[in-house]
Amino acid sequence: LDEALIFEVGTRETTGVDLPDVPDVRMRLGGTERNKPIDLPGLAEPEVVRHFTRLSRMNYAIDMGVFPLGSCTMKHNPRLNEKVARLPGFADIHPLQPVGTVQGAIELIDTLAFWLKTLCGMPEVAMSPKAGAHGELCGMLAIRAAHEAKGDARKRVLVPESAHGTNPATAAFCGYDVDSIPATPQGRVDLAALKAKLGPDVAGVMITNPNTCGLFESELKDISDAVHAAGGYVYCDGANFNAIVGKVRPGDLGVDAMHINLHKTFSTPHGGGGPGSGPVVFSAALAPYAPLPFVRKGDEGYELVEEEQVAAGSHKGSFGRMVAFHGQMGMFVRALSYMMSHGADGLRQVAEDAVLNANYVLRQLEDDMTAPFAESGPCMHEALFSDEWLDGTGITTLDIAKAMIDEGYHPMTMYFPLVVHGAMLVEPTETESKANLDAFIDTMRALARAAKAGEVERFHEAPFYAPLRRLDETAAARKPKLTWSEPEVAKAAE
Amino acid sequence: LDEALIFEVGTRETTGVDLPDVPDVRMRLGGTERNKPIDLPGLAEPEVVRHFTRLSRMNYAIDMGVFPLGSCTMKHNPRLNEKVARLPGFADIHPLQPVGTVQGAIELIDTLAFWLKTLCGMPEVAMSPKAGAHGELCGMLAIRAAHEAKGDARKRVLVPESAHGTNPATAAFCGYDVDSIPATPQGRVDLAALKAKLGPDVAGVMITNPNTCGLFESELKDISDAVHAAGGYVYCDGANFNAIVGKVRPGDLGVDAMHINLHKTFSTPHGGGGPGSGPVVFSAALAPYAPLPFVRKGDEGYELVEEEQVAAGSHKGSFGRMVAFHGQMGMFVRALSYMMSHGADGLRQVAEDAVLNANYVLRQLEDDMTAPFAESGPCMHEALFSDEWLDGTGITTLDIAKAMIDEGYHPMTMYFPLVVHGAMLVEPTETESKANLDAFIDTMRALARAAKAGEVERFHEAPFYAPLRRLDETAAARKPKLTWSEPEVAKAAE
Amino acid sequence: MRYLPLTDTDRQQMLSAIGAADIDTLFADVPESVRLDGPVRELPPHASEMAVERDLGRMARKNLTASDAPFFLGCGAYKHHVPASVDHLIQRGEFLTSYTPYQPEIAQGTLQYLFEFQTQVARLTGMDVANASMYDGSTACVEAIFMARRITRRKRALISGGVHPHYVSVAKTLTHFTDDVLDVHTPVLRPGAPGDDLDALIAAIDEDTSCVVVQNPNLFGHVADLGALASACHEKGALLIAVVTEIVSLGAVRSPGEMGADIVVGEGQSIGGGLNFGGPYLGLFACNQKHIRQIPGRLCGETVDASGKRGFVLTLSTREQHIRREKATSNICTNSGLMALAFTIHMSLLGEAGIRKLAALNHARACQVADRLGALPGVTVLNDTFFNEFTIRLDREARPVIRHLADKGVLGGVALGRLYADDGDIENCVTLAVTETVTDSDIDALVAAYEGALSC
Amino acid sequence: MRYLPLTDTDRQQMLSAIGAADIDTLFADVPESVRLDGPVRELPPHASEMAVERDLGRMARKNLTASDAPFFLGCGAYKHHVPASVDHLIQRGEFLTSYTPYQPEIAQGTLQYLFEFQTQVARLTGMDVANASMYDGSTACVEAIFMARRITRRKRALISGGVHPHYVSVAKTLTHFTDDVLDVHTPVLRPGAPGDDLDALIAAIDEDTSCVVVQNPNLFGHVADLGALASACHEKGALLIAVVTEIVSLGAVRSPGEMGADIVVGEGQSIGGGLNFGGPYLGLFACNQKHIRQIPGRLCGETVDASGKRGFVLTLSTREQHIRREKATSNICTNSGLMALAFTIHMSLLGEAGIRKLAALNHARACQVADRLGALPGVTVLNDTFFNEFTIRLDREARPVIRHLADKGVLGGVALGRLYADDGDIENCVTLAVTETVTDSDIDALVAAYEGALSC
Repeated sequence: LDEALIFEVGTRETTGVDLPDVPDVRMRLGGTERNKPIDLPGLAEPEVVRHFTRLSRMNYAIDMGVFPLGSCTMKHNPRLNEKVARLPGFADIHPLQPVGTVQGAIELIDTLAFWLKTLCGMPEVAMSPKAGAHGELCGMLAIRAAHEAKGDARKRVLVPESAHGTNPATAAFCGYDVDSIPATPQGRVDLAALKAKLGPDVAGVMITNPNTCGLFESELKDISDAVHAAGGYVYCDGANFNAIVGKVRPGDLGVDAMHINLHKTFSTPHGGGGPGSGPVVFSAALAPYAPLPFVRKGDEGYELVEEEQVAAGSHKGSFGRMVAFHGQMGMFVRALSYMMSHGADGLRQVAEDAVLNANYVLRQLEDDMTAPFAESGPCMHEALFSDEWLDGTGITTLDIAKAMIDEGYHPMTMYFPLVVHGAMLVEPTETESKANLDAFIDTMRALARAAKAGEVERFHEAPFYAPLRRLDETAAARKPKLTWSEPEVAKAAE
Repeated sequence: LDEALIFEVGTRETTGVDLPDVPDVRMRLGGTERNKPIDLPGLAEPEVVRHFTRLSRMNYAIDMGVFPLGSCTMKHNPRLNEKVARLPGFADIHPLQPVGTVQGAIELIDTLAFWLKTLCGMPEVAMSPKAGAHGELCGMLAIRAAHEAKGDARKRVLVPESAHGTNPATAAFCGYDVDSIPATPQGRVDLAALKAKLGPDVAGVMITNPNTCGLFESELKDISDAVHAAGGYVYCDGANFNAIVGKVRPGDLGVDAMHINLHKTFSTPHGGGGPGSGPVVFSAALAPYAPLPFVRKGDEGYELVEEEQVAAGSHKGSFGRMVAFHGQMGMFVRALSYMMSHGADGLRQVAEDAVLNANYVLRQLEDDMTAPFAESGPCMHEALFSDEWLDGTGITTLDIAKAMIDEGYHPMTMYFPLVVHGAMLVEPTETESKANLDAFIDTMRALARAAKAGEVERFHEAPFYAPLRRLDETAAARKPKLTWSEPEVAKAAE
Repeated sequence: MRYLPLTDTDRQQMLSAIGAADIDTLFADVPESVRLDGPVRELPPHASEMAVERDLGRMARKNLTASDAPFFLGCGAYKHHVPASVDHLIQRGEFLTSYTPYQPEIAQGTLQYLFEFQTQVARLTGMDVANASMYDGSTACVEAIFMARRITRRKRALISGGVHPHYVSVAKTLTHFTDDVLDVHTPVLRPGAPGDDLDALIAAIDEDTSCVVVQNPNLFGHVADLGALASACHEKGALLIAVVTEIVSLGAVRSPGEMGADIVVGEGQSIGGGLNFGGPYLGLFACNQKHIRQIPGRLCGETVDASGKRGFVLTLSTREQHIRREKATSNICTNSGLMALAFTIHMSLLGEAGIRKLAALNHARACQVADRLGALPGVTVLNDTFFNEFTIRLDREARPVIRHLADKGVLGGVALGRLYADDGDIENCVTLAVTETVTDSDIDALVAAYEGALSC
Repeated sequence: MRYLPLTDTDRQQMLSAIGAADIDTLFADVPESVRLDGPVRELPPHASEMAVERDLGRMARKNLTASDAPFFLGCGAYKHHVPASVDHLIQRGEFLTSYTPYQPEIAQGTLQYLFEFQTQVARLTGMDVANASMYDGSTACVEAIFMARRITRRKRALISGGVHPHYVSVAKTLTHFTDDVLDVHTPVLRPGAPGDDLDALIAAIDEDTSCVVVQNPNLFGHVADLGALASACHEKGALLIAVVTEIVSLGAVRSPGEMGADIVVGEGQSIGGGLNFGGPYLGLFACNQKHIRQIPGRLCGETVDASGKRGFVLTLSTREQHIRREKATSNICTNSGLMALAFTIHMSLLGEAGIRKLAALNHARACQVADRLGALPGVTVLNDTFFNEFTIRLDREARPVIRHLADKGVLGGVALGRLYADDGDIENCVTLAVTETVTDSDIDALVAAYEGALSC
């Protein structure tokens, strides 16, 4: 059943909100009063509840089943975290209240910062970045600020070809030239090639570890040493921190800055595409350049270091402010709740179970699908397949993804990383049971066999059992329709 | 997709709850220690969330669309009510706390009592009954206690044949003989027949008003007068109070006791079959016999009249306690929130809109379906149809109901009231929009025409588009399987 | 009004569509003399969400909540930690705003959890089957007495003095006009085993006895083996009805079924439910297979659909009022569906391992508190055996002490004078419950408060 | 661990299935020298729900919440009443636990509300199109500056002194290493029109100006007609970027689009969102149709599926980093999906009638408070015109006064010294916001508190 748009069912007269009467006062809008309708439809509350309830039922979500979207770490979102994030003491305080009235909130930020620094083995953390890509920007700005402080205007940043698109985009945003580092046939950064590119104009490297091929960069420490020796800094994309949390500390690998996606490793809900949260840990070398605001423990409790304090001489090296206010407080509460629930032992178990689940999937499916790096050692928390096994079938990675929908699964990540042809990146996460994995493996095997057996229609036409059939994305981009407008017929009739 | 039972997927070892370690103490279970497993499966939290999320998606509910179940008043359940019912000050207090620590809770009960008494025009209310049928019992016990107090052991209770099944069941429960009153051809109580049955052994009558044919008992005041003159009392089944709240007060019609389904008229959620809540308002004649506990305003705030106070001489006439503690507090908060939100004006509008919606449906459909009481005047908040229009089609009321499922609707009430053949009782409630009603009417018309056109398969086999096809209720009752047990095969294999 | 979708334009259009001049035309059958001419005057007009929240919030803040104080009350209602996912799931609209599953094709969600619930309750209580829940423990208890009468065709029910006095009151009220005869024993606060009257009950069973009703753990917290009582019942053809008000106890204590009970009723609020000032709660009702056609209330059973797939339906409804009317087994027409759902979810989270650890933790905490309080001058612990609840006798009347503690912000138990209005000895007694939610500092605060109250 | 479903048996079975001796075999690529041999020692072990709730609850209780005090703070974050149904709906698992809608066939729920959101934002701001939201207002603002550079191929952005200082800081930080040149005007607290520098901005526009950034209502609450500024911009080929931090104002004030803005950015937290100590918030971004291929961030567009049914997809992703990498319009990869949902729901509830009444109520309440405060000795109201926020000058430094009020339990506005560290005059000023949540007694308490603080 189709769901009408609110613009097709609401009216300007209807409202689903009751408000007290407006007192009669002398208005002071100075001639800026609205004089035309906004043309916004309203609905009574029952209709609003139904509209969005029915819309929700057209979505797939972790709460419904396995969501093996590689690199996105779609794990269980505990409801405890939702509950504590809604405590009025966190949810109902203003970012500019006098600091004395929000000591508990600042304590929470400081506590979360302590957990993040400890797990990473790094001395400083910037809490304010709003998402992973924003964290990357934060890290790269710190690198650029550090070089600038030394009067050393370097121009190049090295980025492996397997990197997330945000890496080169971020480096470019900071005014750097992006230089690509090739991968070895084993799917890791080519250390020799990297060393060859190092030089006095290289500001740093951006390395994802574990990388997007699902492998641990076993030579990262050597890379770091080489980069440091060349006067550069090491930025680590922490999107895959889930695989190693509690097993190894990035600080011990020579990393200078790394963002942490609280919505991945620490399970704050993705919410259909945000909000995220991307704190960045820093080495001692970069710590002085970290952005505002900052938490500091003073004699009379927690203090916030903001523009005012900087003006007064504190934290002078900071490259400035990345965002209004203090970052994603709502996500901080959820992440800390998640971390406290797991504790040091549980977080280590998270990494172990995530890696075990991914290796289990990889080994069970490598005979039916192509695992290009199967010989490169164990994978971390993602299992990467290429589309080589589909050669000659006329079936693509996209078709496989859509056929998975018919089997009741969210598809894995498609066509990423770019270093593998027709990539399929499967990340089960640690919150899947063995029974779920076995069922998933059975399904994937059956699909692989059906594909090889030439059942093309089942794939080309998929999905059959979704709220909608395959959507025409090309038409959408050709003549973009981004907002609703009244159909011409209806307009004419008025 | 089928959803396995928790017993088929859980294990005894798994748990979705973390608990602190158990301190080492000298146990004091006196030899009653459990020595065999309970055999309860456990699941990790992610699996529990998914299991019940997926189960929920197999249900139809008000939040999804029109739910025209006659006599059940399935109206919008505002989320504000859920929110306030969860305020710790209401949800997290114990029924036996010292009265001084729960003054706000008692104030809430007293405030709700005031609203109910005022809307009904009656001087007393018993708050503790747990549901409508429990309220009926409360009312009939008061009637019996009142007669007993007078030393007048009456034996008969008159009940119209259109009554809810709970009415005769309740009367019988209190030891009364049930005597049925016929209906007039217009669908109302036959006043003359009723008067003829009155006599010194008649304890009272149980009248539903508006009645289950959807009609207002216009002669209720005359009935009351006649019953009172014969020394009896008038019990009113208030299930349909929604149609008249704010328009007429039952007290003004001579009613001595009436239960109010808070989950109908005042919108506390039905929750898949409960909890309900059924406070009972009383006339001055019955007030002295109302059950414990009771709220009283004293010099030092609110007091509770319980067994202790009765022993000390207060409220001596009470027929006793119907339930542990004070009734459905959680429902009281929701109902009061609903009533305060509507206010006196909004509650009156509720009745008017509910009646308008039902009449609109009745008049739009009376040509395509059979409305046996269409000539009896306007209906109240329910529109009643019989199956006469299906004569000769080979299609039944049940078939129509199941075909409605395929159209995305919950069926109306079927085969009730019994006074009409193949009854279909439609109650739209006031929270449906005109657009929803128009769509519903169009659907029902189309179904009616399809039925008359002989499209029998569409009806006999319906539903086609539901989580399950038609279920075999006879088989279920023949060899009842009420609990899960391990399949014999699996057991044997162990 | 935010909940009413009709606009004035809609209303006008609809009235003219049905040929009514105005809305009062539709109320023509309500005699004009009693028809109200406007909103009820004594009540306020409609209010915004903000205003309603503010008003109700003000009332809520006047109460001392169980989480804001060291908290030790029990006697039929218990404070346990309920996982956040439980409340999240029961609020899903598809559960919350659905009706009794009379149309099983679009109610499998409700029906399947009821089937799971029935199985969980049956296993916990050690019985074959359970119903889909009832209003609460007290009403389930009286329904069991009626059921025993129907089965045995005898009228005399023996009720232990250890049964919750509210449950006894309810039974008295509801049997007042029926043929049932209640023989209620007076509670005896025997040192070591308060409320234990098993021997007296055994002695009192006769050929006219339909059932013996005994609570375990009883109101005073005492826990006992019901085996001998069950045998005595069965010897005389009577049924044993066991009442369990603290269902968590079944994680540590042998089930009534294993001890020989014929019907087990209970209050399930401890699992999945909050305190809620006494309601809504969750009546549990379990018995053996042979009596299923005498069970009151709703039952869910397994069946198949037209295509052969497993499914669930309400079943055996020929027992019920909407079919049998005055001949029904009960007038009951509602269960506690949503509380049953909360129970099922919480119990699925706990599982065998969880409920057993939870029970062990409750017992251990209770032992710790009993030891600490028992060491105070002026306090005697009456119980030798208990689960998570025990009774103490003070050297003075208990109610003022409990009120004094409350003034100090400590909710220190239920003074039994609140429940037993007219007994001398019992007025000095307090029953305390100790659950997993109690912290060490709560215990320290409790002990200090009693010490302070008793030293003056 | 309650969130981890693998049992030890599962783990053993899986390890042997993949031929690994133990779990550390799978971590063989992590050099042994850095591999941790056990849980990180400085952190505590796992904790129960109860314990976590207790710990976090303790921190939460240390804060003075906006609902526990008469509350008058604004400056980019506003306390409005959010209907209970909003928070209920956004918590549905299908919304909360879903991902970016890359697979549109199973994400129509998310996509359709984004399409509705884009339409609502476009209409409110008076623009043709809007994107699917950004991190917050401050980051949306700097993205608009970049977009203006891309469109005009000019580098100089003029920034009004009335723009929120945090927004200015963010723009400074993010343009520090790009080619952009920011010309930031210093705020002037002109009596009657604090922060109004429209004339100065008009005078400063030149052939190298990419855009003028102006906030309306501005940080000090002053509201103005931007028409003349827009014309001046367009005459010189520059774009007008309008910033709206209090989106409710658009229910009463003409939209930036009607005034001639080319890009409108804003903070949408007021609709559907709580205060949340500053995040997550909701960045709004709207512009005219002709610039859509330069928009940063995610866009949802209408299309059809293979059977011809209407559907929605993410579109124009060739602008984005996952396709264009270093040539993307922005590195942004996340929106504020859930906050956008809350906005869409709340706005659907309000509708035209609701948002206009809400805005009128805010304005009227603010006028009342301005009149009351203005009557106090030692207080001067600077604004002649405003929406729901205005600035007062005290006869002394404002920060100690605000702290003093907080000690008395009144959150009496934002002392501008908190935002402008180094300005003399501004240190005596306070900006206050007044919304529909303020009661008469809140106003009385505010006035009394100021009176008290200023009389000593």
